[in-house]
Amino acid sequence: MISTQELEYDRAVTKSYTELRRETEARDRSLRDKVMSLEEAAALVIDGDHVALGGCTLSRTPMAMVWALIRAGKKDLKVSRSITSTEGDLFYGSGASQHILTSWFSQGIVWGVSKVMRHYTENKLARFEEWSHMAIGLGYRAGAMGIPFMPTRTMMGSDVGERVDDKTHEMNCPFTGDKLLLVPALNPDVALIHVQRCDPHGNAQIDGLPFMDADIAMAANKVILTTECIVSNDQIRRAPDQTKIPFITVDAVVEVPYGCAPHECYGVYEPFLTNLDAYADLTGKDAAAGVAEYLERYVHAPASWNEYLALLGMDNVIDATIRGRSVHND
Amino acid sequence: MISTQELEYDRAVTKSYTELRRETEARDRSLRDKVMSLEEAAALVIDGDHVALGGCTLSRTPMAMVWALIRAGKKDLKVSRSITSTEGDLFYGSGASQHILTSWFSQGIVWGVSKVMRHYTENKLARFEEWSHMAIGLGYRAGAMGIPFMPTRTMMGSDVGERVDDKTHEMNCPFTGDKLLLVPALNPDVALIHVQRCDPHGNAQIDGLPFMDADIAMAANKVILTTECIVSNDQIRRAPDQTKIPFITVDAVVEVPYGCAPHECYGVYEPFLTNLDAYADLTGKDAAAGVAEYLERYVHAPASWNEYLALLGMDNVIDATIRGRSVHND
Amino acid sequence: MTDTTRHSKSELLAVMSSRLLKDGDTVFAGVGIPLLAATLAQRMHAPGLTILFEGGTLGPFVVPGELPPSTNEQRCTRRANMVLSNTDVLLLLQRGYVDIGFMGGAQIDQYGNLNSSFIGDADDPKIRLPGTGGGNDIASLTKVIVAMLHEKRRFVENVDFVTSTGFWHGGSSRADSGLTTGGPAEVVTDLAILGFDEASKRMKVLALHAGVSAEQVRENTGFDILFNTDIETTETPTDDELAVLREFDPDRVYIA
Amino acid sequence: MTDTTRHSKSELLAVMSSRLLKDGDTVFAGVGIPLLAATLAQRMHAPGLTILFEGGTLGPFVVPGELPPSTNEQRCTRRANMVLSNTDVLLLLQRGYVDIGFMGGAQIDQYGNLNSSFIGDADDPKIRLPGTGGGNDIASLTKVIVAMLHEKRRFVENVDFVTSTGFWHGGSSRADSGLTTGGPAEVVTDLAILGFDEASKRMKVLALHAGVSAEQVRENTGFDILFNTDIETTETPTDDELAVLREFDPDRVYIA
Repeated sequence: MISTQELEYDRAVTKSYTELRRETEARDRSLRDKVMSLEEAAALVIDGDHVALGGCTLSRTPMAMVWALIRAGKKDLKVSRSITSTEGDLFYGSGASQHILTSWFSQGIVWGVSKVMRHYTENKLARFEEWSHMAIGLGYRAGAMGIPFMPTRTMMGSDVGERVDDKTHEMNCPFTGDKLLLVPALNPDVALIHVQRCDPHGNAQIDGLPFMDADIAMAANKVILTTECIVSNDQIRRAPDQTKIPFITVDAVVEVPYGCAPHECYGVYEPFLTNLDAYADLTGKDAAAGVAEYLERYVHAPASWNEYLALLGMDNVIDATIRGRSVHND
Repeated sequence: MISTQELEYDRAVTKSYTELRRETEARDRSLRDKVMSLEEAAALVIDGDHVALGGCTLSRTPMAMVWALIRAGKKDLKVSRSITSTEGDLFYGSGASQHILTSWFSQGIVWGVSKVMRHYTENKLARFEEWSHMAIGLGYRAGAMGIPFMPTRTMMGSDVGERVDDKTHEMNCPFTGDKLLLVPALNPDVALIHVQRCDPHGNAQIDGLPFMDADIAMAANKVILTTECIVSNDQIRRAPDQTKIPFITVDAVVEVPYGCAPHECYGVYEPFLTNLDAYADLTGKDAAAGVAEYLERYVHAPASWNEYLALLGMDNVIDATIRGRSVHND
Repeated sequence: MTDTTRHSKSELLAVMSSRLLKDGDTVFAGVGIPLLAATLAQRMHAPGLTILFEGGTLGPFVVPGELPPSTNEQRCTRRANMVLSNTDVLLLLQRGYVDIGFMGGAQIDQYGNLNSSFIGDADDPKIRLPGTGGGNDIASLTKVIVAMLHEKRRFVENVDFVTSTGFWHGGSSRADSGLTTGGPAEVVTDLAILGFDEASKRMKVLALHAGVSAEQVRENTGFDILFNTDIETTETPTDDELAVLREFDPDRVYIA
Repeated sequence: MTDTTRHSKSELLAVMSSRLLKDGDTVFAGVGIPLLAATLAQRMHAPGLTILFEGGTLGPFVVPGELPPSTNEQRCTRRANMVLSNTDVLLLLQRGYVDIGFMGGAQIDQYGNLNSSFIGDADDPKIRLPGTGGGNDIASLTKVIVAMLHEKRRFVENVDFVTSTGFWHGGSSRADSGLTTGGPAEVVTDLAILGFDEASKRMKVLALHAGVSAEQVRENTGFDILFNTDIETTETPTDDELAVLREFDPDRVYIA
């Protein structure tokens, strides 16, 4: 059942400017080496935190950090993401989170509606707080800009809007008289973001679809980067146009090749389809038992992330890699 | 003297959503070849238009279009730019604009306060409407996002804010109680933007400092691109990460090598310092006569933009080019 | 009956939808029928049609046989003109740069409201569906074409939950709620092309596909549907149209 | 008197300002004394200090002898960690990612308000100055250090026009106006280091440079300036500090 603690959390969703500035000022935002292990980074996340995930659906999902948080036994996380795929199932199934704020939640269109999401929400074991895709993006953007809300013209006149209307306000524009919806800022406690490359300070470069990651990093009170590859600060300085997340926002850098598996990382690997099909089969038969079995076998049993990758299988790793690189061959 | 027409313009600075959408819908936003001459592009600008300029101070100034607008005898333009340099002098001096909205207006720090700006404003021949740098950026951003204002925490408790308080509103945030300033959206009639490269449809790629150009393009009702180089659509599609302005916002593409001269274009040429020093000397002695002489000699007399470049001098062109390329040699 | 020997229902939806798209349009499209229809339109009569994907892609090329599996993965970016954040591509809707939002739907009602969130009571649902994604944003901010199969369980009097707003409670209620632009333009089904009554905003039949009777439409609609005074009959899909669809989806993933 | 045989007034400003910057700080700096001070701090005691330029640069390397001429041209981006739009770099102030805004000024008053817009009446000015640029944003949103020459015409009771807000009309008026964070921390001049009285927010002398008397400060200040109970004396610039400044500005463009 859903705890009252979470409901209280929601009432205070928008931080006052004084609190936002105080939190930011208290951080060590200095230029320093932030490289650490998955386990060390997981220790930066506190039970009850609002954790925002970068990427979207099957793309640049910070899966290795999700995996590490579950292994570390985190609880009561409030998770937000633009669109949620199998990582949401794992949060529900492990009990690490009973509250996901997202716009769409299922493994992916081709696999139909997630049986795990259905099991947990229909049985009221967990909340799926639904906002429109753009409203979530505007919440992160307001948070990134240091303002308490973003005015918008979406989500009015709908049940999606009415269902969260205790968290929004409507106003008449003092300039034009237009009716506007004010979407509250999202300032996550922690952002988990996976990138193609970053330096040890956390200057991160992202190739391909940028999703909401830059805004999430700027909005959050703590940023954990996982990266396919740590590069020198000199490499970053050779292409400052490509830097999407500045080091001043970053608290941890973890080098995790294939850190999104079985999801994709643009230009590096496409989704591990064999594994995703198997997961859909497993959870399709019995959602609760299926996700529990998956968690035991793939999250808890392996001694390390590399051992997890070995369970996914070398053939699948190489196949996903060949397909991933195909964007450079068109 | 400043006309009352301009004052009326200001009162209606923020477009209603209905008007904004109607204007955008009425445009031909289709995929088509938009390549034309400077003169043809100048004809798209109508007397009285609000014209926003991309770039900042001496960087990526759309000088060739400014030059073409003055030659075409445009009048009553309301000009906006983040920071305004010598192009602002030329607008005032030519009479093309008597109203510039900007945050800082002079040739550049090393040349001191612009004598031309002083002459025209102190003698009330033209208006310099001063907003903070960020407030201008937020105005363009609100315009780009299709919202009528952007909330912010700057420009309160200052004479800069009080001097334009007929154009802003204050509100208490319904979420936090914080006092906020609402900066009105800027939706220019025309944006003039200079880029390193774009295709004939107007998909534009920008290297180096991006300034406010992407927001200005998205906010405007018409976009005129000048470009160092027209490239094929295939070239654009090889690096979609680098596209900063999508063709759907663009109405004209003009290929003008050295289109920012005597200002700079990142990676291509640095400012033409000899010319800028000479301009400062000329206008420093007698602002009105100096700018008139400059306009006659450099704007009206040459038969073409290339002839204008020839007046700047081959030595200066090559010198600026060598310095411009130096960013690739560090 | 429509001629099911020449084409599938999905193919009929894709062809009929594609004909509603105009050259030069900018179309927000999901994968499946919307993307196939947009791609078909590009090949047949609208070479300058631009596709937007919710994941952040502007103007991708779709390669025959390589339809992307969703709108948010790298396959959607093949030779695109631009990639941008989801927030920024969705903001194109709000700014007014999108001509058509092209959506599918699980459930639609007499006012064109779409449901993709809950079957049953939202507080105690029979089925929790995946949710709005960008559907609510598209439906709130631009003109929408919906393509879906014409079945009584899908065409209901009032949807269980309004995920993506059509004409809300009818009349001027959509605009009154704050949604002053956009709204459902046409609904394309395997039986008919539907529009909406100007004043009441209730759904009405504009055209029937060849061989379909008004009775058939009534039988497959869960509410009292209006009929235009002049009901046209659509042209059947041409061989060229069907050939293009099959070229793009050779494995018949979406057109089966 | 300060020892003008060893260093210029500008060098004194740069040295004294640099000592106020801490390792790890993120500093919004204009060209001239602010940039020289930040660069000197990096070399002397704050190797991890990060510089931001208003034109959109985060963490550039300043090369000795190649000081950029302004904050908005390509020379400011030499080997930077990131380039971003002016709007986004200024938003770092609002979000709280900037520790110190480092400004020069033409005119300052007893409450630390700065004027860079008008000399005389704004509606009929004697001199129209270039304006705020990002000065108003920096002063509104973060802690500010001001470096300027100590002259009576610059240190006035009330500035003609408040371009960049200090403590506005004193007391709690800054916060009451909506500016709940930031504000002037220190003012560094060629005579003294100045701060502000906790309650009244009026300017007060914290320290004098070696050889400077309280009387000299009074004579060069256009309003009744407060003095701290303990007035310290600053350490004179070291040979190392001066050598670094002269290495970065060998042509003495800014330190003459």
